[in-house]
This record gives sequence, structure tokens and C-alpha cells, in this order.
Amino acid sequence: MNAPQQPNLLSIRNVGKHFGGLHVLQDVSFEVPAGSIYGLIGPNGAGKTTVFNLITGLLTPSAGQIDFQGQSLIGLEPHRITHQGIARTFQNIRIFKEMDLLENVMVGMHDHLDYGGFGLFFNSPACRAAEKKARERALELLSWVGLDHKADMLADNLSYGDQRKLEFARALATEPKLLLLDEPVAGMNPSEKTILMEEINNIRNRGYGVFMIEHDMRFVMGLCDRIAVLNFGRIIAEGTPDEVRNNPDVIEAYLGKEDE
Amino acid sequence: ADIKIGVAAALTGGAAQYGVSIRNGFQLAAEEINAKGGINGNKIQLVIEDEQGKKEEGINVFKKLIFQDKVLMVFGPTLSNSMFAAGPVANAAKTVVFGTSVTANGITDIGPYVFRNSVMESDVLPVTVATATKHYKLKKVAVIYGNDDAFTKSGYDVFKKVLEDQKLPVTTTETYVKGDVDFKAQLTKIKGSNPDAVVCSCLAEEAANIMLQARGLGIKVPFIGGNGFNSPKLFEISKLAGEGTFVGSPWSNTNPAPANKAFVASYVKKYNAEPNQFAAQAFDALHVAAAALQEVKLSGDVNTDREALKNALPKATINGATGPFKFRAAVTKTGKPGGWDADQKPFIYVVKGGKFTAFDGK
Amino acid sequence: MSVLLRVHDLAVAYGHIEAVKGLDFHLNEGEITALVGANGAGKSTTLLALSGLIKASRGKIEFQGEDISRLPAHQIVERGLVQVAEGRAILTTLTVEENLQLGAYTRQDKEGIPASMEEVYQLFPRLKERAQQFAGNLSGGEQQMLAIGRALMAKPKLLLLDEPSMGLAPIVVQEIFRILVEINRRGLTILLVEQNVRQALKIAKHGYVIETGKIVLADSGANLLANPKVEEAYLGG
Amino acid sequence: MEWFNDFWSTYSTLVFSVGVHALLALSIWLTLSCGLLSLANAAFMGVGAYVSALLTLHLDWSFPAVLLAGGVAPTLVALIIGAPVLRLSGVYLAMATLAFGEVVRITVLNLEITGGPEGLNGIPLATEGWHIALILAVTVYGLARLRRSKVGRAFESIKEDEVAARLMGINVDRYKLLAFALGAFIAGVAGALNAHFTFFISPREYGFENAVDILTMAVLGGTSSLIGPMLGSSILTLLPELLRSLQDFRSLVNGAVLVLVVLFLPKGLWESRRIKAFFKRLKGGEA
Amino acid sequence: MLEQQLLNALTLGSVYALFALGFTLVFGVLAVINLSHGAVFMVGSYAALAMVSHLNAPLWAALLGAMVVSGTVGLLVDVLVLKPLRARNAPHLIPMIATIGVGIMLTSAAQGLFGAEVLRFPEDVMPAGEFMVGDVHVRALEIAIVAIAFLLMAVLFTILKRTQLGRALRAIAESPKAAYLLGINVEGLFHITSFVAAALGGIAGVLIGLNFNAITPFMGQPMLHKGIAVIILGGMGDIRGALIGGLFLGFAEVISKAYLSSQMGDAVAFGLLFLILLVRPSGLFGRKLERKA
Ligand SMILES: Nc1ncnc2c1ncn2[C@@H]1O[C@H](COP(=O)(O)OP(=O)(O)OP(=O)(O)O)[C@@H](O)[C@H]1O
Ligand SMILES: Nc1ncnc2c1ncn2[C@@H]1O[C@H](COP(=O)(O)OP(=O)(O)OP(=O)(O)O)[C@@H](O)[C@H]1O
Ligand SMILES: CC(C)C[C@H](N)C(=O)O
Ligand SMILES: [Mg+2]
Ligand SMILES: [Mg+2]
Repeated sequence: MNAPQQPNLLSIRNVGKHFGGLHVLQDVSFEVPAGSIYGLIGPNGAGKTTVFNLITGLLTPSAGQIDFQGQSLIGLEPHRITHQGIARTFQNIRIFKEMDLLENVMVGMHDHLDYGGFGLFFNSPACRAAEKKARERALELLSWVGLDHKADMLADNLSYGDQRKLEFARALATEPKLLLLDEPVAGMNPSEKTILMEEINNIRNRGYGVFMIEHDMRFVMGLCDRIAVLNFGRIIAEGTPDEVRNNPDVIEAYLGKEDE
Repeated sequence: ADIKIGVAAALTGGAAQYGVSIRNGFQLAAEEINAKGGINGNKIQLVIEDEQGKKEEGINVFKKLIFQDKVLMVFGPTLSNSMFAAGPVANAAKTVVFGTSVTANGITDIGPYVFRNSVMESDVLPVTVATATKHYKLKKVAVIYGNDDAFTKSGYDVFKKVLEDQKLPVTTTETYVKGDVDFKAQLTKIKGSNPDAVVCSCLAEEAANIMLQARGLGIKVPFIGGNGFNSPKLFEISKLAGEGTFVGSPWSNTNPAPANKAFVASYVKKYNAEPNQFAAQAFDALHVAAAALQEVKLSGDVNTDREALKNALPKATINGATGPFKFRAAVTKTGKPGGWDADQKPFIYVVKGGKFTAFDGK
Repeated sequence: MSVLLRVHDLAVAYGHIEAVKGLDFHLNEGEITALVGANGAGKSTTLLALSGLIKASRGKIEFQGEDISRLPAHQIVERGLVQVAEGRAILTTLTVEENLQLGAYTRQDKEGIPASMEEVYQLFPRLKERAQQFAGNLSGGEQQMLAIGRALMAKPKLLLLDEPSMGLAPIVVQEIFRILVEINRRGLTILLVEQNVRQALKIAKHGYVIETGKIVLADSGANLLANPKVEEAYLGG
Repeated sequence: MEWFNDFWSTYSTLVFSVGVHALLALSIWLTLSCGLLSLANAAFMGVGAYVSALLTLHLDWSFPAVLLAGGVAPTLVALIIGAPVLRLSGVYLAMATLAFGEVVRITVLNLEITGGPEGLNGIPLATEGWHIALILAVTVYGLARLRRSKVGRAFESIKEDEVAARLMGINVDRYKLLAFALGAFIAGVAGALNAHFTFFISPREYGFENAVDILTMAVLGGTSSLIGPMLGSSILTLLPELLRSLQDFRSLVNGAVLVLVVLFLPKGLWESRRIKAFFKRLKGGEA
Repeated sequence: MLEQQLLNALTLGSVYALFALGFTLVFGVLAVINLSHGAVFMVGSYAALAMVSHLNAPLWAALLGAMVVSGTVGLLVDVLVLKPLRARNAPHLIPMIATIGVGIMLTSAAQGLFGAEVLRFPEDVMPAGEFMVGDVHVRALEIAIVAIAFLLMAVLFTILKRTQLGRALRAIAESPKAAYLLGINVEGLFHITSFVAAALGGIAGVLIGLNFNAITPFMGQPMLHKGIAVIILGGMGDIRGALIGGLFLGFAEVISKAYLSSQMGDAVAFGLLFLILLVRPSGLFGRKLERKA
């Protein structure tokens, strides 16, 4: 582990969620330490994305507590939660298709552009400066993911993999303390994954916390400091990649016998 | 030189059945006058525009006639509703506007350039109601009217006052708005209130549906109508539905006066159809204007001539299809100078076999 | 080995941009063929063109000897060329079972449908549990299973798969590759687009590598796996 | 000069209408840009028209004050109904706003002070050409600024994906309300301007058809920029007048023009991207 | 008189439902708010009228004829206008605007052909038969209207819910692309849907024309207005919704006219609609389901 004595950034305690009679999560608890990469894996339908939805306020838990930096997130609206410093990407990519890439990323900076209606109307110097800075920062973020040369292309025209990268840049634009990634490398080939892996490592090294869901074991095991495994809505294992990898329950439920 | 006169009439839309008759009346009169050599040698040239029975179109058409075509005066529009919107335009442009079918109260309040030879509802309805009451021995009546049209609304106000004056109780008062086709809920309510007659301040489009649907619901009592009922077409729809309806009008097709006989004859000859009140009033209106123009020396400057016509018109009298006609100065509510109303007495009709028949008291 | 599908000089453009620039390749009957390439190389575009969802701007697509490049999409499916598209395209407002039934829309042998349904349920027991639920409420992986199951319901002659393993748990990925091998052994021809390049080439008889709209390599699956260029570009060194 | 005076007397209303319709089309453009298919703008226009006309008729307020009140009144209404109504989306929002419009219309219809179904007649002429021009210019400038700012981007992101926008830290409910209320303000001012050059107003001018007309103007012109709505409103206002000579075929041709434009330019008459691309090609061709 | 009013409401509600049926079908399948549906409805009644008065056709034949004529109009609209728009990927409001144009054209064409005046079915073709149930005045026509509305509703509902065709239609409704991938002849079904929907509109037109016995080029407009309310109330694209919504609107209107005041019909209907939407944001039967992520 890189940072053993870091305080916990996110803590999830005894969280449960049901849709009608369907219990999707039961008594889920784990902690995401700051400055680390935390993984959440588990079979399809285990409830991983649901955990993200609960954290980001799109769903409210039926039971339990979710704290971020010691403060409860329960009942906060999604934009407030983003404000607290949590950003995410989506499993089913949700970029703004009719906007160009630059605008997509600049939407992510919304919270950090503080000019008022007055400055806006009269195009005050402060307003101009803020916009200019945002634009530069957006281009920088785009170049991180290798999309700066497509900055004025409509997002809709990107290929699937590129859309994922764009979503990643957009999430970073909110300047999060914790980045939630829902299957960030789905649809990328191994080389591209390697590049993204470095990218995520860099992010962590800049002090961000990363919490990701991913099915690519090479990626998860190579990147995460700790991993939780969810099966049928319950945590069945938690620990370092090696612990998890060799846990028979995890092999049985998720990894399968044969190796790659 | 030709004398350009504008006519704004509802030639399409719901009020077209009036507007077309009105246009026919004007064309007939213009032909006659021109055939006799015109007015002091000047031929009349009609500029006819369709105002569709709509306020906005009324305004547009008036502006076009007054400012583009530079007509000497404007006849129309067909409906009071449109007159309230378009009349002020003409009045402000100091141009005579002459209504031939607008019967609502308050029209001539618009200003001194506003004239009409149509007889106000308040002059007609008391007679209609009294006659019908006496004939049918009415004890109580139901009322239905359109509440978003200046004419039907004003007609209702007059009816209401007349019914009060004549001490005829009202069982229920129902309303509708322009364009409605379903009157069943209102009529069912009327039926439930058991009136001896239904008083109806409606334009023809709705009136026809109301009468048909009333019969469909088993309402058997007669109707009493206002000026909107004066279209014979209304009673061609279903012989049974309109039977026994009472309605008043300043014109009678059977009036034996020579002026009227000549009018009816030449109208039938030209259009191969029976004339109606609206054609007769339009026909007369042009003759009234012609009478006034006889006295005016046209200068060729349109503004001067318009003013001269306005000053000459009030004195004009004729003996026309609707009988002897003269103007009467309007009494305005505001006390400001108003325009000129018609001074005429109505005839009362009853509908028999789908036709208007003059009611002879028996 | 007879050729089931032959593509000649296929080009596809989005507006003024040509995404696929003249591909030549063919699929042998009864084989699995893999198509690999980086993001944006034009793989999905190629598959959509084969299915008739985008019209090719030039080129010829021969399926069982017939030129299908001008056929409307539904007739292509009727001929047995079925695709599991990228992004799954499942019908979220229909139930899982209804989705499967619609998979058999073009099938003539209506009496065989219940049996196929049972087969699909056997391959993906999870779907059976969720049969009466709206497909929109399935998890991502479950939706992918449904999409594959639904395609199988059509009893295709040629199955086009656009990244079928995307978003699936490792155990399911193994399962899916096993199933692909299995259905292929029963005689189904498969064209597989995968980012999971290693696994794909492992089960593929032949493979094509596509870069910015052009085929740059064509070889047997095994050879491609061993090819250092492929190793470097697509297997992550 | 004489000729011009006559022309102006005849067509000033039409020219004014073009301006007012442009304002209305811009007001609906604003809500559309935030992904709200709100058809309340006709009703807001009505509220603005009635409030301003009544203030002029009964209290003799000065015209600028009347205009301001005409804008503020519907804005207040928008703020009140906004919270519950804006939870709806797509056509349901459209319908709820339409139903709201209907409720407003019927309220006006049944009030004594509004003149009931007959409306208000004899509203004095106060609007002048430059009033409309100035207000239109300020509106266009303001909206153009808005569009290129964080607010504009927030609107657009909400339009595309509300959930994603929320997670970008955008207070979606507040921005929707902002778009709705601003739209109401513009529509209300347009209504006030309109009431003071048409002499009369009545409830039927602010109903369903007008709501749809406003939408049509914006969409026909193209909603990708501010030019579109203005172009669309001008064309749809002038077209019937230009076609007047066709008489009976007038509305047939009017309808056909609408269909053809939409068929051949489905993104509206003015589509920024297409036009930019066109100029690019033009330049490229020359070079 | 309550019974009579209830009958009025039932008839009116059935007609609303019948009109809304085609409307909601087009929306459900083509995802287009077809604002020419009102005009198509008007075309239906003129077609029947023309056949009755010029060809001396019996009423049942006129009814069929009206279906064919209006259905064909609907089909043409789809082929000539909506299909090219689909091919061009027009944004979602655009087809609606196009149908406004079509509506204007149809209306003015009818005005050119038949004039603006109210036309009526000749006395002798009106279905005879009136009888009293208690003191309620019932006409055979009213019974026919109610029966036809409910019958068509049931047939359509069964097709959509129980058959492969119905599933295919629902598939198209959600995603034409997915439907193509399943081998569904999407364009073909679009055409069929347009035809059927317009034909249903046509029948509604004839029945209304008979019921109120007034046919004008403009009769579609208020109907359209109500139709939109009905399908929103019931939930867009939902067949049951059209029936319930139609009846609801019919009753709300008639009862409030009868017991409040004649002017309150629309106020109550739309006021209720407004409130219902606030409580149920997708209408009575509308279902919105969307995974959050
Ligand atoms: N809104 C909802 N209504 C009903 N069921 C739901 C809803 N959202 C999720 N579910 C169910 O909850 C379960 C967990 O879903 P979730 O999306 O969290 O899975 P996941 O672990 O992310 O799976 P995957 O790896 O496939 O993405 C699934 O079975 C899904 O069907
Ligand atoms: N609708 C579209 N409009 C314009 N360009 C598009 C469109 N769809 C794809 N493209 C472009 O076409 C190229 C090929 O895209 P395609 O989706 O076929 O790639 P891919 O190989 O499937 O990539 P991935 O592995 O990321 O799915 C890309 O450059 C992409 O930007
Ligand atoms: C043509 C007439 C029925 C017009 C009616 N008298 C009116 O003043 O509106
Ligand atoms: Mg998931
Ligand atoms: Mg792809």
C-alpha cells in the first residue's frame, strides 16, 4: 500500500438497497482511503453500479450510511455531492453528444467558474479571464486523454473508446477529490488500457482518490491498492489484490478457474 | 374619374353566408348606379376585400383599403366583432366607415366617421320578444348565446334587459364560444329546465347546430333569434329544426314597395337566388352613399373628399329596399361625438316550412 | 471451405469523412474470423455496413453468392446475417422474454422457437430468472447476455459480434468465449470484433487487423497472436 | 415620402409583429436550449399583455413602467408554477404548460376586469418601432452572451443529459427555472409591446394555436443559434402577407412552404454548422 | 337529466378516445406527434359526406370509404414527408412541425374543394332509430359510436400486447435501429401504422360528423387539441390510456358544463389534466423507466 496512514475519504457502512422486493444490496460496508486506488469487482448484476448510484445521489439507500470526508452524503442532491468533490464516469457512456469535446469538458468546470450574471452580461474582464482559463484547462485535460486534436468535433462522432476517454476528461474537469470510474476500460484494447492505467496512476499520485469498477482483471489487479468483491449484493471478500485473487469464493463466483 | 369605394366583407369562414350576400348587394347597386351614368358622371369602382370575419384580418384589410388603395370610404366589415377592431383604424384616418350588418350596441361610439344603416338589436329585439310571447303565450324561456363575440354578447345583453322589462322569467342561461360544435351538454340542461322557448343570440354557424342538436335531444319548443338568424340558409338545413322560430328584421321580402320589388327582381335575375336582409341593406347602403355624393363636389384630393363625404352623409335619405331610410345621431356613453345610427322600424317573421314568412299577428 | 461472405472494396463515409476506406476480406463458412483494431479504426462501421444499417458508399458485399449491399436491413437479417451490435441495442421497455421472442422475428419455423428459447436459457440461466422483468433494469452484463441470446434466437447463418465481452465478468467472458466456440462447432459462422484481442485471436481461425479504415494485416489467428507488430499494438507489449 | 407614409401606415403593424414574434421565438428558444419543451410562452405573453394593458388603461402608468410590469408579472407566475411543472419532461411538460396556458386563458375569459371573452378594446397606441428594435437588440445581445457562458453550457448539457449534467455539479432545477422564468420575462415584454399597437387583445390570441405557432417559428428557423428563431419568425409572419395575392391558395401555399422547408432543411433554415461548413468550403474552393 | 348528461359524456368520451387512438398509435410507433391527425380526421368526414351525397353510397360503405381515403392520406404523409425526414435524421420536433404544414394544406384544400361553410349529412342517411330509456333520449348512432370505439380499442390492444406484430411495433417504438437488427421491416411497419392510425382518425371523423352533424374544414383543430390532452392524460402511446383519457376528458367536460357553467368545460378538463400531470408525471398509464447509469 502506498499510503498506509491516510484517513478514509469515503466510508460506506451497512448500506442496503432494494427495488420493490428485489434486494440489490445488503449490509455493504467498506472504506476507501484517500490517495489510493480502490477497486470494486463482482459478477454482473451484483450491485456495483448501484453502489455508485448511491454514492452520487442518483439513488437513496434503503439503509445505512455513506460518508465522504467525514460528512454524510445521504439526502444530498447529486450536484451538491459533485460539489463536495466526487465525480464519476458511466458504464453506459453519457457524454453530451451534440456538444463538441471542448464544451463537454468545460461543462465539467461549471462549479469553478465564478462570475455572476452581471459580469456575464457585460463581458467583464473577470468573466473573460475565467472563460479563457477554463478553455486552456479543458484543452489540457483533453490532451491528457489524447483527444486535444479533436477538440472541436461533435462528441457524437467519436468512436466508442474515444467517448470513454472524453468522459474521463470531463469527470476530471470537476476537480474531484474522489473519482468514480464505472468500467473505464471497457471497449479498449490492451495497449490503450496500458496507457490509461498509467494515466490513472498519475491521477492517484497527484493526490486524488480513485474508486473503480472494472471487469478487466489485469487492469484491476495491476492498479488497485485494495479491492472489494460484491456478489449478490453482499461483500464476499475485501483485501489486497493478491488476497482477493486467491480467495476461493471469489474464484468460484467471479474469476473462474482457468486463467487467461 | 372613378370613385373608389372599399368593401370589406367576410367572404370566407364562418360568416361567409352573410358576407357573400352583402357583396352581392353592393355589386348589384354599383352596376345599377353605373348603368345610369354614375354619380355626377363618375363611375363607382368597388374594391372588395375578404376580411374572413376575423378581427385581425379586418384591421389589415382596412389599412390596405385606406392607405394603399386610397378608397374614398369603406363599407363593412360584416361582424360587429371586427368593427370594434377595424372601425377605430378608419376613424383615426378620418375616413368614413359604413356598416351595413353590424348591429351591436356601441359601434357608433367609435367616432364621428362611423355610420351604419343596420338597425341596432335594441331596436329590434323588444318587438321580436313581445310578438313571440304573445303568440306562443310564453311563461318562461331559456337563453343560449356565444360569449366571445361582440354581436352575440351584445345581443344577449339586450335580450336580458328585454326579458326583464317584459317580465319573462329565464330558466337557465347557457354559453358557448366560437367554433364549438357540441352543444349537447348545454341543451340537455336547457331541456331539463323545461322552457317554453329558447332565446338564442347566435351567429348562423352555431345557430344551425344548436337547433339541430336540440331537436335530436327531443327539445320541441320554438326558438327566438336575433340578427344572426336572418339568413334564409339557416333554415334550409332542416325543415323541422327551425320551424316556428321568431326573428325580426328591418327588411321584408314581401314588402310591396316599388323600390323593394325592383330590388328583389333584379337580384333574382342577376344571382338566380332569393335576396336576404343583408343583401338588401348593402344595396341600400350604396344608394345612401350615392345620394350623399351627389351633393359633394369632388376635389380629387382624397383627404378633402373624405372629409366632405363625412359632412354630407348624415343628411342623406333614400327610399330603398328596406323602406324609407334616414340617419340618427348616435348617443354615446362617453358624451364624445359619435357616429350615425339607422332610424328604421323592424318587421317580424316566423319560420314556416323552412322559409321566412312575415308574421301578420295571427 | 466455401466462402460465406465476401467483401470487396467496401467504403463507408459519415458525411464527408470516410471511416472505412476500401476493405477486402472474406469469411469462410463454419469458421470464426476476428477483426481487431484500435478505437475508431472502423470496426463497428464495417459491421453496420454489412448489416445494411449504414449504406456503403462503394464496394460489394456478397453473402452466399448474392450481392446484399443494396438490400434493406431487414432482408439481410432474413437471409441469416445477424448482428449483436455495439452498445447492445436491447429493448429496454420490453421484458427479457419479449426481447428473445423478437429475436425470432424472421424465423419461419415457429414451432422451433420454444426449444431455442430453452437453449438460450440454458446458456444464460440469469436470463431465465429475469424473464418477466423489463430488460432496461438488467445490469450491463445481463444486457449483453440478452443481446447475444436474442441473436441466437434468429438461428443465424452468420453471426456478427461487436465486442461481446465488453463489460462482462471474467467468468462470464470465459463462458461467452466457450459458448462462441460451442455454437461455432455446431456450424455457425462468426465474425468477431473484439478488444479482448488475445482471447479473440485464440479462438479465431483467421484474423484481420484494421487501422484507420484499412486492413493492414491478414493472417491466421495463431500467426497474428505471434506477430510482434500485433503484440506491440494490440496486446499491450 | 408620401409613398413611405402610406406604406408605413399599412404595414407598420406587420413590421411590429415581426419584431414581437422574433422576441417570442427567442423566448421559446431559451427554454428549448435548456431542453424544456415548454408551450407556456403564449400564455406568458398573454399575462404580459393583459397586465400592461390594464395598467395603461386604468392606472395610466408610463410606458416603460408598463413594459417592465408586463415582463415581471409572467416571470412571477413562472417562478410559482415552475417548481412543480419543471419536474415533467418532454411532451408531458409540453402538455402541462399547454394545460396551464388553457387555465390562464379561461381565467382571463371569466374575469370581469379583463373584459371576459371579448377582451380589452381601445388600448392606446404606445409602441414605437424603436422600442421594439431596442428591446430586441438587448435581448439578442444578452442571449448571445448567455450562450457562450457557463450558463449556456449548463443549459445545453441539461438538454442533452440531465443526469450527467447534475453530476457535473450543475443545479439542474435552478437552471431550468432560470430558463423558464427568463423565457417568461421575454414573452411577457413581447406581449406588452404587442398589446400597445394592436388596439385590442382577447383571450383567444394566447391559446393553443399561438403556442404552437411560436414553437414553429423557432424550430423552422433553426434552434442551433439565435439567428434561426428570428429568421423563422420573420418568414412565418411575412409569408401570409406576401402570399395575399394568391387568395384562396394562400394557406395552401403557406402550408406547403412549411413542409418543404422542413423537408429540405430539417435542422431549420439557419443551421450554424452547415453555414460555417459552407463558408469553409467556399474559402477552400477559392484558395 | 343526469342520465342524459352521462350518455352525452360517454358518447363524447368515446369519440375523443377513438380520435386519440390513431394519434397515440402514431406517437407510440413513429415517435411523432402528428399534428395533421386533426386534418386527417376532417378528411374522413368529408370523404364520407362526398360518397353519401355524390355517389349515393350507403352509410356503411361511406364509413369504409372514409377509412380508405383518410388511411391513404396518412400513408402518403408518411411516405412523402415523414420518411424523408427519418432518412435525414431530423431532430425530434421537426416531423411535428412538418405535420403542422400538412395539416394546414389539407385544411385549405378542403376549404377550396368544399368551401368554408358547415356541411351536413343529408337527413335520410342519418342512422334512424331513437328511443327512450326512462327519460333518456338515446340514438342508435350514439350506441354505435360507443361500441365501435370500445371494439377497436380492444382489437388494437390485443394485437399490441399479445402478438409478434405488436412486439415488433413496440420494438420499433423504442429503437428503430434495434428493430432493424432483428430483421423487422421497420419502414413497412411505419407505413402500415400510418395507414391504420389515419384510418382510425377517419372513422372518428365520420362518427363525429354524424353525431354533431356539422362538417367544416376546421373541425380537426379543436379535436386535435383535445386529442393531445387525451393521450397525455392516458400516457403517450398507450392504448388503454387513450380510452381512459378520452372518457375522462368527455366526462370532465360534460359534467362541468352541466353543473358548473357552460364556460367551465375546458377549464375543468385542462385544470384536472394539469393537476394529474403534477401527481403522475407520465400520465395515468405512462411508464417511464430509465436506468440511472
Ligand atoms: N432501477 C432498478 N429497478 C429494478 N432493478 C434494478 C434497478 N437498477 C438495478 N437493478 C437490478 O439490480 C441489480 C444490480 O444492478 P447493477 O447495475 O448495480 O449491477 P452491476 O454490478 O453494476 O453489474 P454489471 O457488472 O453487469 O454492470 C441487477 O440485477 C439489476 O437488474
Ligand atoms: N455517426 C458518426 N458520424 C461521424 N463519424 C463517425 C460516426 N460514427 C463513427 N464515426 C467515426 O468513424 C470512425 C470509425 O468509427 P467506428 O465506431 O467504426 O470505430 P471502431 O473501430 O468500432 O472503434 P471502437 O473500438 O472505439 O468501437 C471513427 O473515427 C469515428 O470518429
Ligand atoms: C351578419 C350579421 C349577423 C352580423 C351581426 N349583426 C353583427 O353585428 O355582428
Ligand atoms: Mg454496472
Ligand atoms: Mg466499435
